[in-house]
Amino acid sequence: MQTMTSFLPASIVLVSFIGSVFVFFTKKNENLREAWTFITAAINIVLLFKMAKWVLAGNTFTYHIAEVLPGLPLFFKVDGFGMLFAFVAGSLWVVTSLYSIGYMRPLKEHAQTRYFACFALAISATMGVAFSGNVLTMYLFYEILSLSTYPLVTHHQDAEARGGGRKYLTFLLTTSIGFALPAMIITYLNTGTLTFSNAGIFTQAIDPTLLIVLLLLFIFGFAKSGMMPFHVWLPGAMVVPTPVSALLHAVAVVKVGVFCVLRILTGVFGIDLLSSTPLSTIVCVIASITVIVSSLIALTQDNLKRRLAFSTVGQLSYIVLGAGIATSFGVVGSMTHIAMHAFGKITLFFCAGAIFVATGKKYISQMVGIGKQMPVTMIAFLIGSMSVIGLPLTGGIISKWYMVLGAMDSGRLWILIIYLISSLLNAAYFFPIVYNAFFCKEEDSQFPNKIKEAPLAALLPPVITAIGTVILFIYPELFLNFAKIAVGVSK
Amino acid sequence: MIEQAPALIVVIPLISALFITIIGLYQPRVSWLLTIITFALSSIFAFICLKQVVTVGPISYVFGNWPAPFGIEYAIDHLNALIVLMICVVAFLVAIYSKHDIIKELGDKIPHFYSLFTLLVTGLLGITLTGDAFNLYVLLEISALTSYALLALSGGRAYIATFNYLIMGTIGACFYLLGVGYLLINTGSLNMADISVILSSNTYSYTVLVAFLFIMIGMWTKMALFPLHSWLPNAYTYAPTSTSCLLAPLMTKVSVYVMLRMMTSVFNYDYIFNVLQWQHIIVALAVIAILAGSVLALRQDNLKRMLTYLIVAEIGYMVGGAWLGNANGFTGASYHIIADGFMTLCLFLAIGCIIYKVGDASLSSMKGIFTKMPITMVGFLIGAFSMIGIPPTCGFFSKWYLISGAYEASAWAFLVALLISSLVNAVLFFRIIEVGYFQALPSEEPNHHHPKITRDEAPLTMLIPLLTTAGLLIGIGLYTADIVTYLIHPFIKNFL
Amino acid sequence: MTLIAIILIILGLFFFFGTSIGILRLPDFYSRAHAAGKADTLSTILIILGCALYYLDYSHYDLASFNVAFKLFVIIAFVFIGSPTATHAIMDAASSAGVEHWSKDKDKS
Amino acid sequence: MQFITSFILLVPFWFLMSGKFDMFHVVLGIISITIVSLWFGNMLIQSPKKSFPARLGEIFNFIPYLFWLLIEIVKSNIHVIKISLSPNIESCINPQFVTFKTSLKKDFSKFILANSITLTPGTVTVRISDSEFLIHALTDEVASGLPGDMESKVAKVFNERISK
Amino acid sequence: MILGFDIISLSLILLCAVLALFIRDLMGSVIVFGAYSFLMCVVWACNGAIDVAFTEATVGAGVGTVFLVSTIYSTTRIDTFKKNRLLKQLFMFAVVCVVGVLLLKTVTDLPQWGDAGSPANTHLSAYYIENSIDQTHVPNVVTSVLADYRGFDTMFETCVVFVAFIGIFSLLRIRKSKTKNAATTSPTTELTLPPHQEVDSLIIKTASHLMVPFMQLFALYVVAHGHYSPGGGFQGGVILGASLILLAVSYNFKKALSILSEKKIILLVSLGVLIYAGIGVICFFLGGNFLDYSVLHKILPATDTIMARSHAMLGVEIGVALTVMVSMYGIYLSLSSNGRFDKGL
Amino acid sequence: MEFIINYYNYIIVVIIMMLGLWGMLALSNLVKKLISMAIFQTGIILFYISMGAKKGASIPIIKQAYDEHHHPIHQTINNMDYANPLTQILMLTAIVVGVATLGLGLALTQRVYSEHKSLHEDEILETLS
Amino acid sequence: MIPFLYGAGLFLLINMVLVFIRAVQGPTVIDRLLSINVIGTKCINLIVIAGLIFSRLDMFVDIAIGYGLLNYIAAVCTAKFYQHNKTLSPDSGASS
Repeated sequence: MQTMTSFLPASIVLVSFIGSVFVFFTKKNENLREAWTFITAAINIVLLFKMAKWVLAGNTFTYHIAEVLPGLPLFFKVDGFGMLFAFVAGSLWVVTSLYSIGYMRPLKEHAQTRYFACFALAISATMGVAFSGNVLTMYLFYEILSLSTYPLVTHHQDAEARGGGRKYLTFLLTTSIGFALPAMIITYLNTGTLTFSNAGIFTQAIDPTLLIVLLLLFIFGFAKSGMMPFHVWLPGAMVVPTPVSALLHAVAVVKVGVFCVLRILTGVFGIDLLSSTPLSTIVCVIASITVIVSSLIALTQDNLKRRLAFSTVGQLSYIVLGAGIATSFGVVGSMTHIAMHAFGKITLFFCAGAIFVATGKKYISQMVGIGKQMPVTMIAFLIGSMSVIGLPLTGGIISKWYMVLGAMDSGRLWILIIYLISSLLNAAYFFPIVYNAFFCKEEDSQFPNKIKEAPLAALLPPVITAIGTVILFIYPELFLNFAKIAVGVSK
Repeated sequence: MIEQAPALIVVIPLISALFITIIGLYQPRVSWLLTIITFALSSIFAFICLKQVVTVGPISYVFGNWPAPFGIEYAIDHLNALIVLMICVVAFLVAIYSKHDIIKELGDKIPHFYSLFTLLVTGLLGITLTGDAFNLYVLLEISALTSYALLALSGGRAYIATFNYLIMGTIGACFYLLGVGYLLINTGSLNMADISVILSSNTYSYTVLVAFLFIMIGMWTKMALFPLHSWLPNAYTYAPTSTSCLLAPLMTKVSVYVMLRMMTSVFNYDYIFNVLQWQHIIVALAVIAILAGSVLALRQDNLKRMLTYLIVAEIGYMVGGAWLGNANGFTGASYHIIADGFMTLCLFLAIGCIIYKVGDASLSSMKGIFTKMPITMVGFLIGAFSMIGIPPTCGFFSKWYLISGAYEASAWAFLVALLISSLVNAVLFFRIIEVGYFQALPSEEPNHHHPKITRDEAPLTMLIPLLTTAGLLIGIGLYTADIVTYLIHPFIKNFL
Repeated sequence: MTLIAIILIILGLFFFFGTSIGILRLPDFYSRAHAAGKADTLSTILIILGCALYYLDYSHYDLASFNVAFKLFVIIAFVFIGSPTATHAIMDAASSAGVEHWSKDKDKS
Repeated sequence: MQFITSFILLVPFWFLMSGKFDMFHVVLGIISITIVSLWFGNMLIQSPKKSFPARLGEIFNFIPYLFWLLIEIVKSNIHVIKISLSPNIESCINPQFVTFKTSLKKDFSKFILANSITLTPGTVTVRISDSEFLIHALTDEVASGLPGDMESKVAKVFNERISK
Repeated sequence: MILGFDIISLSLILLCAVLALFIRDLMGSVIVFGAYSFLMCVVWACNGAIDVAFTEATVGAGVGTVFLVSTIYSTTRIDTFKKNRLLKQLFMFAVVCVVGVLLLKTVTDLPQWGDAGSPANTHLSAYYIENSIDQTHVPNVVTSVLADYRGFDTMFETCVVFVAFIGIFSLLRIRKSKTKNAATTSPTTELTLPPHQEVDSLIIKTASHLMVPFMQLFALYVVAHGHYSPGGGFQGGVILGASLILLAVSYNFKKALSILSEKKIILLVSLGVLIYAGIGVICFFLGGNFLDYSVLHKILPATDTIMARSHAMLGVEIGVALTVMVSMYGIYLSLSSNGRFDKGL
Repeated sequence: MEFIINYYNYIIVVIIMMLGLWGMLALSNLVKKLISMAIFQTGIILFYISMGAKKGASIPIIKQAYDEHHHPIHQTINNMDYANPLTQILMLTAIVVGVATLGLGLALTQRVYSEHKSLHEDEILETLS
Repeated sequence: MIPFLYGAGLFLLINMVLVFIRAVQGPTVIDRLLSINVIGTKCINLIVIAGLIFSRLDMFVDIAIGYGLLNYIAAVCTAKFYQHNKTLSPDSGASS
């Protein structure tokens, strides 16, 4: 175990940022523009791999950016958890970029340059969040992410997009400024530090009521995690182009929210503090409610993307719930679930987008029999939904397994029941789609019995991610090890 | 010349103002250049002073070589060295910026404008540097008179607005003068440090209280703290853009500084917070100011006017922070003077650019502004982010300290007000951004073929200051720790 | 010498008293202006003259006191020129502005 | 010429005011007087062509006139006070406007005449338009007695010829 | 201080103030306000503050009244009365009463009127009185403190006058000939002045002929003898300016501008402050602090450091006088002609 | 009674100042506002001058003897003999500032009048709305 | 002598109050102007007397001169106003 100062984490953040600038200034030439996207993504991946090796060996990277407040610098610290998240974001960025090209070009979307530039910027911010070494840095990149995704959310620039964008920013900024900021400051004033540490930073005795308040402020403050009642922005932001929904809901935004909450729970409060106080229960209760309610809502949605969105809300709460259990296994599970869910959910979104590109259909009721027209897409959809539900052969089972283990460790049976119910609900809202797609009656089918998939650039990504999902079942160590290192559980 | 730097900071603009007037008779266009050179020089000397203060400690410069209480003294400590630098830099940037704007708005009054401009800054610099209570009054009046003239130059509704400002400003200055009179009658001295020594050795009588009260009310009037704010929005809205760019960041902030200065170097912590115990009332006032400013800003359609109400809210920040009575609050207030100065400057410069190109600053005229003036809007956005308090812009860090102070002092209302105001700012600015971003399109076209809005940026002399300011906002934010540890904390240490 | 000074001053005061009474009692503006223009000038001259005498006496006629006396004469001279001029100006203003003047006939009717 | 005359006129004024005869103040005085004479010499001395002795003569003529005027002033004051202290004011006055033409030519002599009229009993000059004096008289007798011998006295002082 | 004088004149002053505020005709209030200032001047003379009295007599009462009259001439005399204002007035009255009671409560805490031992009269002022002669050779303590001990203040005070002039000038000045953007200036800025006739008053003109040169010389005397008697740059400057105003009033603008043209006015007004600041800057170059006159003995002939202070003060006063004279004149011209510089009061 | 005599100046100061303040805030005519402003300022000046007055003291111009080179002869000076110069200097400045403000205010008034054809505040506000 | 001067000054002041009554009464503005002008002239006397009481007449006399001059100028200016503005009542004044 050693800590080394390295420019690497900063360089990853910078590369994406510079990439975004390049994209912005090469608006004339579309191919060159997208080449930049890929080049930066590739560089990022390479750098990430380089770091991953060291991190897996148990080292941490730090990089001190600037001391913005006395004793409170902006700095990067890369540990297993951050690495895990960066990996997810970095690898999925490539896929999403590919998909974006396949999605945007056929639809002749306007302002593509802005889109790609903001996309790169969002990734840059995501990486920043992943590598941040203290709450302040995390908050900084969190805000940058909120702002840089705003143009993405409102990409269509019509009335609907405006409403969605309004909701998006209102919720994210309100919560982050109104809750997270004071919580952060109060924490700092009480502890004198904001640097994450696995033992938590509340070392001296703190008024328990204050702790509860802080916990609530933090959980709701990072509203990207979609905890009810601050989840409203998420379905609202469904008006965006599908690649953006993919980015929002699978890769960057919501995952950042959850990542932040997890970081706060593990790095600021610490598992020990959580488990030894009622805090753990509070987190669990909030998360459980969200899980159940959002799954129930998802059942009632007809718009495919909205259903996926509510599913996301539920899954995010899963992750928080896992951390809320406050046992090592639970935390490992929830960390891993970030990755697993990312792959699963992005597949689903890609599929939804592919369906839209190929047929222009948005509603589930219109998709009866679609499996006959787009078999590949729908198989990918099936795999994705299996992963989200947590069935074997997909990565989702692994993380859920750990979470269940964690719940058993903590001895709270009701959490197990929650997991069970929610999985059932997940299955209830996903399987009918798949079933109807393939096994509907002939006369109900709304599609000709002719294979007509989306263009290759839109088709390939879901396939890739679906395969990734399966691979993650076979080699879960890819992400599991990072999580274990982060929590300190032996491999 | 280095040891004369404190005097030079003020004397250079003063003399150059005179030269501008004279040369302006023959070569009106040269005055712009002269102004820029002046403030470049002033900035250099201000920087020298700052460096010296940091390395050696507070500087005392006596005019006419008379020892301190008898002659007039410039007492440069950590905070005012910083603020002086800020003033110089802001003046420098606005001077560059004003070139085209003035030619467009004022025509043949260019040399007068620059002369008044330079003198205004002279006054502000003097106010900040001086260690003499009465000298401060004179300089206050210089800056006030110049600002009246500058504000009214654009004509139209500016006249009556400025007239109201004149009345309120005079009341403020007179109250200050009255307060100084009460101090004089108690101590027989005018030098701030001397007054402080004499005051602390006596028991505090009722007259000292009145002196303090009047000085404070005077300053609150000048800085437009909430119930006394009525003059500000109109005065700044109808003024020539360059004037509001100069005044909005500086005037009120300098008044806030005077308040801090009076609290720290004339009175002392014990008196203000333990004997008087007004802090709750005044923090409550600040809360009202913040909320009222924010709410009123929400109701405005004109951007300039909206910003003026935001200034009212920001004043609440600083007053509240200063009166929290703890190190963090005071740091927040002091730091916010700098931060808010640049923030307001940035926004006003951006809006100035827009007015220059579009013609007015109503919300409806902002349609498609992002396509039309992208660079301007980048500056505007950074300013707006700072106002909202998004890291790493400096607005975030001042808010950080203020919230810390509010928490430590258990001033919950103030804390909540700060947060609400941030959110209101967010709403305000995103309303603008939304308009600028969305309404470009004729929307209903199916293929999203938008008519090309041609790019039409403001001239370079306007853009460069804007972007510099925007850069400074981030730069200051990143160097907050240095500013706080090397400049603000040493200043506060003596007070608390 | 002091006695003369006192007499002069008392005379001046008396004339001034007359002026004030005149200003108060006279019926119209123009006649008041008579009182103001004339008595005012003389009373000022007398009082200042008295003061000058007293001062000369008081400071034993040294060089500096003649200086002062001269200045007092300057005042007298200015008043001498200025007061009638001012009265004239005011009268002229009044007649330009159309101030009605009182006359016996009008009062009776 | 105007400069020299006014310089000579102003020198005693300065030194009698100043009363300081050291080098420094004398130099200051000379400078001041020079400035004023240069700037306003043409104002103080309206008729530049007049010879110096003529000026002196005017001044000498003016002094007896001044004494006469002083006596008139005292008279006029007594007159005014009598009126204002009399118990029944309205019976003893009869204000009226009177006009008369003067044949004085020079502005300065008109000015002296006007001011003298103002200072003498019962009369005040209201306006001079060209050569016509508008005068407000307080009582009937002074109104009828205008312009009296004053005009000729003034003319004598300034060596003017009057047509009467 | 002379108690009886004070009490009566202060009461009279109070009456004047009330009257000035409640007369409906603005001219009336201006005239009464003039009396207010003159009486104030008497009070100050009686309190031993003769320099203040002098300044008030010249600046406050004299020139101030002229300015007010010029403004009313260019605007209107009507002060209309509206009932809906009453509530505001009452409210303000309440506010003012609160402040007033607050201040009245302090009165008993203050040292008695005329108490020589109060802190205000002992600490700084004692130093000035006791050392002025030794340190500057100037018997008029007011002058020495004004121009030397607190000379920096005075420089800015001059600057205030400069600012006022430049401000007023730039606000009001309308150039008819070369306004390129004539279209942009709305026609409403063109004010309809009352019908203007040349009033040619011979008496006033002749009287001004007689008086102006002597006034000027007197003013210069006041400037030059500021060290020994009350007066100095400000008072002298104002009298100089007032004499020019008198000329402008008794003649017309053509005459007025032939004495000092617009360009010269601007030039001189800056020059005055420049003299002041320049003396300060020379001190820099001779190695002293700003406005440290004592170093000037290196360049002034036949003076030691103390006399250098005394002489430099005179230089400073001249600068002040120049600025004040020209700006008072310029302000009058601007105000009375409403910025047109063609005809006025 | 003694109280009133001892503090007469201060009482008048307060009354004058408050009159001026009231006028500035409550009167509607712009010129009157400015006159009130001047009254307010003179109130403050009176305050300063009152605090600088000394019973039995002369004016602050020192009676000085000079030698033949016009250099002053050293003499000890008693503070009690001369009125306070400091307050007077301050007030000189205040007067000048006052008249400068007055002038500027008047210029503004003229401009307001030419813009709105009125000097009555309420009327002007009516034309604006 | 000083008490006499004191008395003289008081007498002057009381007379000024009398004159001031005219200023209060009006009826026209010009009446006010006249009485204020008289008050102004009397102030010169008062200052001279005050100078004698302080026994520093050499210092006060300058003020008196300046005072006289400025009083004159103010009066002339005001008078000029009415010469131009040929009406007395404000209502029909400059509004034409």
